[in-house]
Amino acid sequence: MNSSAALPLLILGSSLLPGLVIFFLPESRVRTRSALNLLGALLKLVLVGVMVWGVFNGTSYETRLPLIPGLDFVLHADALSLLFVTLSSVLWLVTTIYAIGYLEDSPHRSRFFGFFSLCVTATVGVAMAGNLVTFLLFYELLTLATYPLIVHRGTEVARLAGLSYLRYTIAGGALLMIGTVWLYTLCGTLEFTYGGFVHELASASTSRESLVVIFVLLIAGLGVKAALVPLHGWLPQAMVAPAPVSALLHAVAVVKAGAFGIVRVIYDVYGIEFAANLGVTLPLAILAAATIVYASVRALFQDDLKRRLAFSTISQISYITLGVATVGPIAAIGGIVHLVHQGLMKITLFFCAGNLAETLGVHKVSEMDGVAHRMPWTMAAFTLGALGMIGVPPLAGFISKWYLGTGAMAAGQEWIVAVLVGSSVLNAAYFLPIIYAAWFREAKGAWPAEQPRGSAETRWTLLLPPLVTALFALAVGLLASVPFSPLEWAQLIAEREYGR
Amino acid sequence: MSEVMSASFAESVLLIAVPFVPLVMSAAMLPSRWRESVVRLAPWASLPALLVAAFSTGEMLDLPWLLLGSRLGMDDVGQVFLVFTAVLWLLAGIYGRSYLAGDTRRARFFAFYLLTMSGNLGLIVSQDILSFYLFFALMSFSSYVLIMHKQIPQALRAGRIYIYFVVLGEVLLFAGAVMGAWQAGTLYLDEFPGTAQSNIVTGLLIVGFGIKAGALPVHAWLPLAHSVAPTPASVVLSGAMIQSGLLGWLRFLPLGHVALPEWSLVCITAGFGAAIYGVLVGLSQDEPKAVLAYSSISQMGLITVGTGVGMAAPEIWPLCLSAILVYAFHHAFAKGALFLGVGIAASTGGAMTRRGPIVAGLLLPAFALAGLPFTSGAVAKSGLTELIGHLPEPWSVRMATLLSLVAVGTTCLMARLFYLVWFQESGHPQKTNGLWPPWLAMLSVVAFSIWLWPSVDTATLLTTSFAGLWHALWPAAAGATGAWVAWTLACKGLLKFPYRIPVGDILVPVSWLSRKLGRSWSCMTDRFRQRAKDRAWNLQQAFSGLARFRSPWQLEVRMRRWEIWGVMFVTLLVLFYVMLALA
Amino acid sequence: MEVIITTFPWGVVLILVPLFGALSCFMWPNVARYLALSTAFALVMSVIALAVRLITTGSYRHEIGGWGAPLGIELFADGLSLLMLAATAVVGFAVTVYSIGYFPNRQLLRFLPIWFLLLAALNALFLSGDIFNLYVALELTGLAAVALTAMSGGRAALIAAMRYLFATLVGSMSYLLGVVLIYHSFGSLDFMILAERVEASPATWSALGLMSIGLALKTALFPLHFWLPPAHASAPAPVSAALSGLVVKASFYILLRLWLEVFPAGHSLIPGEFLGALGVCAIFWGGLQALRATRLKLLIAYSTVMQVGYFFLVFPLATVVAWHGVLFLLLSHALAKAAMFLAAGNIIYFAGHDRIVDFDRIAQQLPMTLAAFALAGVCIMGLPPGGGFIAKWLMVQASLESGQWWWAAALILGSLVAAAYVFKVVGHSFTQTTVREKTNVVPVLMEWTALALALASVLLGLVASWPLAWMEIGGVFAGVPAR
Amino acid sequence: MTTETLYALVGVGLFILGLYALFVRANLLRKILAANVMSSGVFLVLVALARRTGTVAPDPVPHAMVITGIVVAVSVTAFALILMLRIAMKTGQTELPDTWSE
Amino acid sequence: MDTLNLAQWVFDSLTGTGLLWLAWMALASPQLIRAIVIFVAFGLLMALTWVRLDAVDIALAEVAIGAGLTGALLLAALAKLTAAQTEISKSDHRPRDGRAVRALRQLPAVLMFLVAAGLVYSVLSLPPVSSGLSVEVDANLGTSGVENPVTAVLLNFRGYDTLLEIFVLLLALLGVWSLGGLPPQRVAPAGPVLHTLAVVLTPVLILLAAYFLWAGVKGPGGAFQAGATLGAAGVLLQLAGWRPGPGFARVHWRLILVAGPALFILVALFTIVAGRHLLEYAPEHAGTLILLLESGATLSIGLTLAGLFFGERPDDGYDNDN
Repeated sequence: MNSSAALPLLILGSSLLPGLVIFFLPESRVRTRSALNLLGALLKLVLVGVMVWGVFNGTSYETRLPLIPGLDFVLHADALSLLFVTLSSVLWLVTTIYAIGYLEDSPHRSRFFGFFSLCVTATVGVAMAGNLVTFLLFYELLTLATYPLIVHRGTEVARLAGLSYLRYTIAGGALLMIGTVWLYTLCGTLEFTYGGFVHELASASTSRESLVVIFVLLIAGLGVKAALVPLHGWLPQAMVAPAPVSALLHAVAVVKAGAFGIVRVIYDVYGIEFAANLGVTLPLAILAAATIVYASVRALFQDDLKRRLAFSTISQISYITLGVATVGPIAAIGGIVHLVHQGLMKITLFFCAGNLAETLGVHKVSEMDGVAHRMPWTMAAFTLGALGMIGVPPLAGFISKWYLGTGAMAAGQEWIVAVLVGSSVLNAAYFLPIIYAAWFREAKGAWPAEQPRGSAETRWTLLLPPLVTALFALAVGLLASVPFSPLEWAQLIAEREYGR
Repeated sequence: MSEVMSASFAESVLLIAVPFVPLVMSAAMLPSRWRESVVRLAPWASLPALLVAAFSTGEMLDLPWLLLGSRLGMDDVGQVFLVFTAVLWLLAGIYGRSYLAGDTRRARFFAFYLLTMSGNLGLIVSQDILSFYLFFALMSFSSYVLIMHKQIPQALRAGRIYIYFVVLGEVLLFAGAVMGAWQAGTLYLDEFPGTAQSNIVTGLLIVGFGIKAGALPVHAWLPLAHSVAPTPASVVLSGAMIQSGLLGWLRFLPLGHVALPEWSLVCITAGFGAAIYGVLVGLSQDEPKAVLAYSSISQMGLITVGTGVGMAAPEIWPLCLSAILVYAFHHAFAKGALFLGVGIAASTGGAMTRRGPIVAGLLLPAFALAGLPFTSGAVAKSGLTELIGHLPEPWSVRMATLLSLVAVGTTCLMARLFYLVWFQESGHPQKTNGLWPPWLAMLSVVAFSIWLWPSVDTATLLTTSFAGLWHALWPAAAGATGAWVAWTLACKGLLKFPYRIPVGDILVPVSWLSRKLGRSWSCMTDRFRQRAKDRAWNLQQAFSGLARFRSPWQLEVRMRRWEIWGVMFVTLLVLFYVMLALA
Repeated sequence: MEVIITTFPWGVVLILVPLFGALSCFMWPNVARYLALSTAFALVMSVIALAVRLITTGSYRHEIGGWGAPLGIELFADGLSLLMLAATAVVGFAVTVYSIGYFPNRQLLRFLPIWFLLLAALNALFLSGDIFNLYVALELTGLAAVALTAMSGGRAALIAAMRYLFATLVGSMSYLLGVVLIYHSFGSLDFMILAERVEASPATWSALGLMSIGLALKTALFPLHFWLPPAHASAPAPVSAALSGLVVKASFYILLRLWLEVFPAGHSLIPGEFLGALGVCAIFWGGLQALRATRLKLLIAYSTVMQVGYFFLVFPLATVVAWHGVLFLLLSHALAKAAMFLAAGNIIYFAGHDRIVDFDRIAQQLPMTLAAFALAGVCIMGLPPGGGFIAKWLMVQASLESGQWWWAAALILGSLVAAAYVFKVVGHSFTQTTVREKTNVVPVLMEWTALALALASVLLGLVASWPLAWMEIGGVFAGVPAR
Repeated sequence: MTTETLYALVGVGLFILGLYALFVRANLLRKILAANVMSSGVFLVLVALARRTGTVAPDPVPHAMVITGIVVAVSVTAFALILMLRIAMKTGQTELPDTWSE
Repeated sequence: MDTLNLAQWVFDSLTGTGLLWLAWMALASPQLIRAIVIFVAFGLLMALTWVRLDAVDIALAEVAIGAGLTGALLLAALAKLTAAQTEISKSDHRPRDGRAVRALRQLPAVLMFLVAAGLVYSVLSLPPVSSGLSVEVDANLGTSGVENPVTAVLLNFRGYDTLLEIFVLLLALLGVWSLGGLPPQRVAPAGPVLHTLAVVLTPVLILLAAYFLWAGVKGPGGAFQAGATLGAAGVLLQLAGWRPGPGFARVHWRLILVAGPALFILVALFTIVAGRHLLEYAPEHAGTLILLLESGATLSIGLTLAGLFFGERPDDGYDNDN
């Protein structure tokens, strides 16, 4: 196996192996565990860097192992997977640091970090999957790896949330699987191909209806993780998980995997033109739009901060779907780049929410009055993230929205602009009051459960990650046109998918 | 990509410095030990803007790495805006340093003052949609903190309402910009307006920027915000930021390229409406700053009219543009000076006599606003009148009348202002020494700046015909007379002001309506939620009943009975045999 | 060396070694545990050798006594047998190792001889090419299984064993009557010869009916599954592992062979559909009961009822892909279900009970056991990368290819149910609690054994191409339609 | 009807009788008897039909099979009887309860 | 193929009817003891039938095992059952059965008729003549080492079946042992008659067993019949009050029990190691080997059957050490 075939495996292994080792570490080996985690994360980052450089220079990376006759286990690196891989590697490092700080002195850390690493492994696998079956493999693995993280707290609420999560995701996985197998029986291959393979390979006798049904199955399966309404019910419940998990869930792994899958299915399985031709993209776009609006409205009424953020995620993640379902390269750029942008912003928000909960015991929006005076840096990061979500320039969210809007125009679907506008208004409606209360209200009294965390407002391991990600969120917006920026990648991807 | 001359190095640095100096200074306030020094320097953050305004050669600076590729640069319109904006920020800043001395939130004020300044100046030098939008948003959001600075309930309410409008404006602009950019196929503002624009884009842009410009009916935030903000903030709000809405129109709308008769009608109607409405509501205000704020609405209404005329007749657009610019220029300074003066007056406290010099000083900008001859107002108004003269017959006459009517109203409004300034109760006197120099500077700017205007021919102005003079004078005279009569009668108790409209005017019914709606909505949702809860409870009950439903289990146990499994076994045998036999 | 490996009748060794192991464990109880371990190890090695032989030279027949069919008995080893033998060896090894930790000495000494007889019987069954010899092996298997079930001596276990005994008796009697009819119709007992001679006749209908239903009873196909849950739930854990993992598959294996080789394909279309329908019922009934179960072992037992339902879907599908899928399912289910029962055994050993709601007090202390259960559960519910996933994939593919989407729907729905009951258990084990009960320390070896089996069942999915290639040895699917 | 057929049919009858009794008789001892009758029936079918060789000597293979079967049957019977006794000891019953307590 | 003359037909009909009737009586009679006695009678009639069907080997086995040993086992079990049981349900009928259940109870009968009909049709449709494997057996009898074709099939042609079957027997005993002991029974000391009978009959039975073993080479007889006879001797001894001692259970008993299976395994291994097929004997050694195997099997079978009758777990010492 040469290096170009080994690299994807190495990238997987860089989180898998530490994860497996960590499972067997005694609780007390904090340093070893942290070192392993960070080493794995750094190593992955380096390897991803090598891969990005390689792809940039025209190397193609592909690992191919036989799975069952006619179907291979394929990992490969194309522009789209690299975008996601890079995102998850970077955010993994940050989240690891955060989690180390967050879980200091809490029980079952070996278990936690073990599954944590598995989770990222699965995400990276999802990203690099070269065909639908490999994707499915890692997609389901992701379900399994995240479940213990969701129920990590071990409370009854956590258990129920975990069950709810599973109900949705496993059912979704099943739909996805049916769709995948069906597609396989029709096409005989599942390899992701630029521009899709379905239109070429589906035999002439294949009815369009069955292709539509398969599409619906696939999207429904992916839509569960991508939290498309009405398949979103698990996400707000999953909020009982510790903050780093929520961060991971919302920004890096689970919802992203769903959205990423939708991108894959539309572009590399069906091919956007064929999908549009089948008439499936418009309903999907409408569904995504409905999700955006509905979840935003729901978010308005949540007092629990993390629940509010969860509904915000549901809304925001559908931008990605909306982007790819809007037929046209510009909207595609918007959708794809939002994959990264949403991740950066949302992870910031969750980190901050975690900081508040961990340091002050603040869980509710109504408890956040004046919290910015106590934790200015945290809330600064939060504010950046929230403004980005609203779509205030020059933050990341604005760039996504701009492309989505322009793309909608290009596709002749002006209504999408209205959706974006409405969503922005709603985003503002549920984020600005938080910002206002935090910065401009006086604290009501003692914090619910304040715990001194060092000399700064909280531990540096908790403070650094949100600041870094917030700065990223600012930078990717402000410097959107710099080479290697997410936007540039997204443009590259869109060019390939649209065959230019 | 248009062929533009790239700017020289020095000019590039200056252009970047225009928004970045205030931005960096704002950031520099993060460490608490630097705050004092930065506050002291804050007003001067607008110096680069002045320099650019003074020395720009109109070259463009491309920053391809910024956003989606940005361009900064200077043009004629920008120059005018930059001049008055920078001056206002400078003087208001200097004024603010003293005004807020001793205020515990001074540092915060100046941090956001600088941020807002950065946005305001930055949008003027922006030559592409995104950076314009970026700076516009920066300005809009940052100024929120200036408005609610006092954090008294009125301030908070004003701030809240302001932010509603900001968000509304932002999203409208976003939609307009996105759609417009797509239709135009460019992100650069110099190429932008030249292309066809759909009605919806135009509408979005007009309303979106109209919010900032205080256009009717989206003006409601303005009086609240302007009157409650600290005076230095009011100055820049009413003088500078309000004009950025106008700049938005100028930059984004296809003015001078395409005739937009329908939109023209809308603008003219809304403009005159605002002009008159501002006066009528303003007259009933008890707060000098509120009066001034309504005056701003009224004056901006006139500018809107000018814009509307330009929409109707693209061929006379250059004329329109210069009229509008002059008016904006004039209004910015005059309003700035008025606010500064009113601020001083409010700070003097005590005897009315001490306000004598202030009132005297206020006369100058007030006259200017009323359009008395030899003031900037006269120049501005004559430009507008000339413009209207170009319109077809019935329109030109009627609008001239309306214009005069507005002038009368403005005079009355100014009279009201003086009345209020003179008689208002005020609290403890404060040190006002530091406030005077910037005000005096502003007064001098009001007095003389218009003469620096390149297209204003001093000689022409001085040799205005008697008819012209009369035209300029009679509304003011009429207004003054009316005001005097009203005041006299009111003093004798013979006249009561016929109506009283609270600040924020249409907000009152709107918020009443929204409260009502909200209550019934929440009532409805509550009921719905209750019903859903009931249903969920029923479902839950049903589910738990299902769980208690033991028959699968009983059946399973039954199946262990010998007879039963025996029967099944034999039945299967028989069935199998039959099926095979049939096959 | 290579010649020896590729020519030596390893199948015979697979039968003789456990028989010898049984006798020696019986004779020398003092060293029984070492004998047991070496026997189990020898089994594994022999299977490996057999695999090497089969892979290099293809399937082979071994004429016992040198007579050859029809007079003598022939052993027959092809990919299908290899698969089952491999599962037997692996699970057998694990159970042997586990039982040494699990049983107290006196019970162990009684367990081991019977256990090796069971292994021998299974191996004999998987290698036999003679329908009467299959009967003997079947009886040996059944009797050993019943004896092991009753071993714990508890009330429930005894009753369950009795029921099991009668069920297995009725099943084998029916099978034997079928054999009688076949023999007297076609004059042979050998599979190969029968395959050429068998044709439709009333006797064939009866024979096929008796054999199929009898074997279905022994495989615990719904609605004839009544004996399985009590038996598997009340037997000692290693025994349950073997019962669910291996014994149930023995009778199913005979059924497979009969349908694949002896009875003509077109002939069995409607009965195939019928068996498939029963399979679907089994999936849902078993799933429902598993969901309702409050004890872990009972849950696992019902899960077996459910999985048996999956096996029977092969009859209506009946394409090569479907056969691949079901055989792969047999293999992965053997590993996974054994792992599950061993994990349950750990829990019982640790806490003295297996009430699911009280797992929060246990699972925290036995993370490896829990991991084993969860991993095996992944395989059972057909999630990747478990072996069950590949199996499910192939079966869904087969049903969609043949246009019989309803089987696929049943499969998928069934896997959802499976997920529900697996996570019902797993969900309880993450709950935090401080209550401590009086507990026994579980030997590390027991935990590792369960985990190793579970891991094997999960990793099976990643190396699926090998078993799938092995299945083809001997061309057993030659007569099966490709799609 | 030939002797072979006759006895074969008797064998079938025994099989059916045994099966029936196995299902409807509750007493375990009687169930064990029933199982034995069942097996006798199968053996009878096997041996009776073995005489259809057309020669004097019957086919010996079924005979050997039956001897094997008889030994298996007695083994199973013996085991079943002891199991029954154990159950009777534990439960005081010679019937299996319909309900199965965990 | 017989032509069915009247006498034969009457005999066959009577036998057949008798078989069915006895079976039914055994299964339906209200008293267990009667049922068992009838079952023994059924076994004897079966033996007669086997003779009628030219299956003397089976008849011997049936008498020894089917009727004799099984009967003894059943009676012993019944005796112990009476001792162990607190209440014996007299009737097979359950109380409180509704009409529906009673109707349902008829269902098995109806279904049984259907099955019977199918089976009868199948049997009747079989070809009237089928040589089975008799031709092949005859052809190879010469090289099998024995002259009795049934023994040849049992121990040579299908010796592998027998190998497994011996293990079935052993397994039954192991299973019984694994169930644990029954409560100690106070067996009344055998009376003098029984004692004398045992003393006299045991050597006779052993001799008979030896004869069966020897005769099986040429004619009816063989290891199973011989073993069953030995087993009968063991039963007799037990009835007379003999009990195996602990040491016996530990070593001797085991050795004898294992002898038959072990010999089979050894022979099997030997053939394999010698490069032949499993259990492939050289024709010249076949007779000897078969006799050897049969001898071992006889011993083991006899002791196993006796052990099964004993029914308890002997004191094997497992319970003492840990």
